Amino acid sequence: MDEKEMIARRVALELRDGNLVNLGIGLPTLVAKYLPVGVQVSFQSENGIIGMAAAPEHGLENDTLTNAGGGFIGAVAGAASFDSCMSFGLIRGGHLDVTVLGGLQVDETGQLANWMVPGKMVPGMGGAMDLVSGARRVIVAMTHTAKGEPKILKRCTLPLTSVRRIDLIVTELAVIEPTEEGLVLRETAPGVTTEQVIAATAAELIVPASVSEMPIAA
Amino acid sequence: MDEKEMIARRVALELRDGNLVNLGIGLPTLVAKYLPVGVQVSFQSENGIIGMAAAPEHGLENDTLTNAGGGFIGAVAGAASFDSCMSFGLIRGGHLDVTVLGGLQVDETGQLANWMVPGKMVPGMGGAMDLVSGARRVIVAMTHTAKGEPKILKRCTLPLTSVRRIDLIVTELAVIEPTEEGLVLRETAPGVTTEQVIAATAAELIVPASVSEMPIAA
Amino acid sequence: MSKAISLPQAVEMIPDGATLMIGGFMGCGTPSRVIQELVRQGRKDLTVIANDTARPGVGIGRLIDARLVRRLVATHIGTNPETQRQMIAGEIDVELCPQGTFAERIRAAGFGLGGVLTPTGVGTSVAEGKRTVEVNGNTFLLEEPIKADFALVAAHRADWQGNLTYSLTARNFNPVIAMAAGTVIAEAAEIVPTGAIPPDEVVTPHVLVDHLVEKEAFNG
Amino acid sequence: MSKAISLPQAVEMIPDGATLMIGGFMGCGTPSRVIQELVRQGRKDLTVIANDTARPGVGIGRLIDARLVRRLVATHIGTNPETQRQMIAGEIDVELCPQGTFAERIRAAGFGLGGVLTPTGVGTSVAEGKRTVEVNGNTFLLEEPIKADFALVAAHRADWQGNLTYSLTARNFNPVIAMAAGTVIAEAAEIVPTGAIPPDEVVTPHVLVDHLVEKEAFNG
Repeated sequence: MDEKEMIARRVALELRDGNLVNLGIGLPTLVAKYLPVGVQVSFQSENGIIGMAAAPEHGLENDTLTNAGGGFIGAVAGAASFDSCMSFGLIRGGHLDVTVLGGLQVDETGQLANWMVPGKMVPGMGGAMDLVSGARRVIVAMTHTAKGEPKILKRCTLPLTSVRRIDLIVTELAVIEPTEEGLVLRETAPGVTTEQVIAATAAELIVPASVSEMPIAA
Repeated sequence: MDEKEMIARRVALELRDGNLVNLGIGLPTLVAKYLPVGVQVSFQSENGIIGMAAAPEHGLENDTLTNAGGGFIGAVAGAASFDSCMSFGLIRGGHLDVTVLGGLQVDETGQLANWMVPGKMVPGMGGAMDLVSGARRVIVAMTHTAKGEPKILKRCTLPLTSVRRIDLIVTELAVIEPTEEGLVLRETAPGVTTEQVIAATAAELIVPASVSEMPIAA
Repeated sequence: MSKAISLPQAVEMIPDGATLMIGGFMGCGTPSRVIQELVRQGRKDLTVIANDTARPGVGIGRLIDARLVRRLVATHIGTNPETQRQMIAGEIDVELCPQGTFAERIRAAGFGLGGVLTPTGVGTSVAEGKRTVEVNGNTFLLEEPIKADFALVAAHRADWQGNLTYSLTARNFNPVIAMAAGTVIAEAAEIVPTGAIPPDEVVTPHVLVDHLVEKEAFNG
Repeated sequence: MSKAISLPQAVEMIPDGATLMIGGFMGCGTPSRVIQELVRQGRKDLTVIANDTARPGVGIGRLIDARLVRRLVATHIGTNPETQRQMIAGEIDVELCPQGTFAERIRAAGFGLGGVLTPTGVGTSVAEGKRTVEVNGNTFLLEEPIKADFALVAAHRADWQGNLTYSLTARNFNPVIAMAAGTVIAEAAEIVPTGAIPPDEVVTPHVLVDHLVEKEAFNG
């Protein structure tokens, strides 16, 4: 199991039956594959659909049924399509239960930076700022470090996506919950010690008396 | 021809081919009957339809096809239905070409009062304030006086519907255009003199060198 | 995964004193079975947020007739003399709001916006006590969002999951109130299997609907 | 009363330097025939207001490839390296805007509202130079309306009069841009007789559409 799969399997356990969920492009998209049995969620794609499903087999794609990355998707029975104002009304208005996004940096206050690296990568924020500001629960799914450098920092150095405190960070090493008091280490991955997590993290971690082992969806 | 019919016939001449038109309940509704030949307009009902038509014969009414007064209506081929946000987006956003409304008072600045008489009649403004603020052209269709008292005044004494200057007043005596300079008498009804109009009006009227006779739709 | 519950169950969820948004325009598109059941169960001290109160005996007029409404936010009450009587007698508080502003205030709540900047009402009695904001030389009223505990929605078709469609002018305020309430209860003329409504025809996506009122059985 | 005109005629109405809103999301729901004709006619110095520029060779990416765009208001350009190259080289001005804010700013222009009060972007670089407004203890950014000279809309079905429907995720920004432009030009996959689209299925009412692009003839 590679790092990304492990992260996706852990995030999948955060989804609850009946949730409306938006998965970012890339790693977060993998989460859909590991939904626990008995948990039915609806996936929103912010370009205008609830009820997104995996792409159909080649030859059955529909030019007018795509995800936010422009890739072909399918739709479940009971899907609903709508325009961009409605799509972001659902997001901003608190109707989206969970968004899972990638991250470049998260800091001690739980603030996320994930949309630009000044002078280097200026892709635009797309829907990320609305998703982080509006979703009921924001889960950041990312590798713990990038090229050996910590991504969980005292203070983000990259431009923020939102000043809102995100709800959970899931990496291949740990599950960390940003709280009013700071970043609380909730779980460590199988075989990973608290010390290893602390060493890979540039922010202060609050380590409670009991830190569980990270469960992984089947 | 009674007063109301005459007013409606004159207002009908203000409508242009292709216009989107909203007619208020009461006198304004009559306008639809006198559209000149060759002029096709679309009627909006602010409760959510473009393409309103006369009510069907008894027994063919549809419970879900009504006007803003709750009465049954019909729909033309090519009608479109929508929710209240869209309906007022069309009105407020400048997409409605003409609204024809009744009036209680209009004053020298062209401001209209037509929604309440404090202590006496407090029905609520319904859509009137949005219609007067948002329509490209606001035509007030009303009798020139009420129980012998002028309705065109120096200053409205009743609460205003909007501070926007309305575009035209059509009564059974005259057609008056509110302008930056004041109320300009444009037309007098057949057999009515300028002096008669002035006598029935409590606001100052600007009387140009030529005042035409009011044309009346067939 | 059906959201259907019985009519009495649906209405039992609504406590005395609740704030209700109710769809409809002069009774057209008003959830009449839910209204009747509110009357039957005698739910009182309600705050009703709705375009109008129709007429005595019709639509929301029935709640007025039964004196269940304590406070009303509406755009027009001129068609219901009983509402006006109760207002003048001080039995009901009425807040009147321009219709386009009313729709946008509900939308602002449901869409997570801080308020509405509208030209409607500027300089009139509607503007009293409200802030104005200048944008590019024009003046707009700042109108605040309105939300509710419950939205009572009348739909044309529902699927078991709660996707809703509406018919003609019965659509009116129903889609927007379904965005702006803690709990959404929908009554539909017809309930069809999930998948029977094409995605492009769904106006209110199922995620917004908490409960569907079961149909009355006529056969089967 | 048909609004159909030929593709070249439709595009000839658009002058150099025009401000265009263009529907679509990564090319899905983008009016590709109109885009191609803009390239063929070599219309230049355009301001484009659109969610993205797709990829080189796709959708709005073709206008970028042909260097016809002088200014761009978008939410995301990360999928088009040529847009980024032109931006870094100073050949194109780019204003980036959060996607939900972008949709509401266009809507505000089309719906006659003074602006948008959104929580999105508060405290971030997006807020620089913008006013904030406090409502009930929460802070919102005041984002101004955006309008255009032309909206280029891609529809699924049109009737001769200009009523429009959309298909699935090709709907996206098309309905809202049709509200916010001086002239609306629509390209549809299919044009049907007036009356063939049920009123409840119409998403963009015909009064908003100025011109329909004639279909290419394959038979008949």
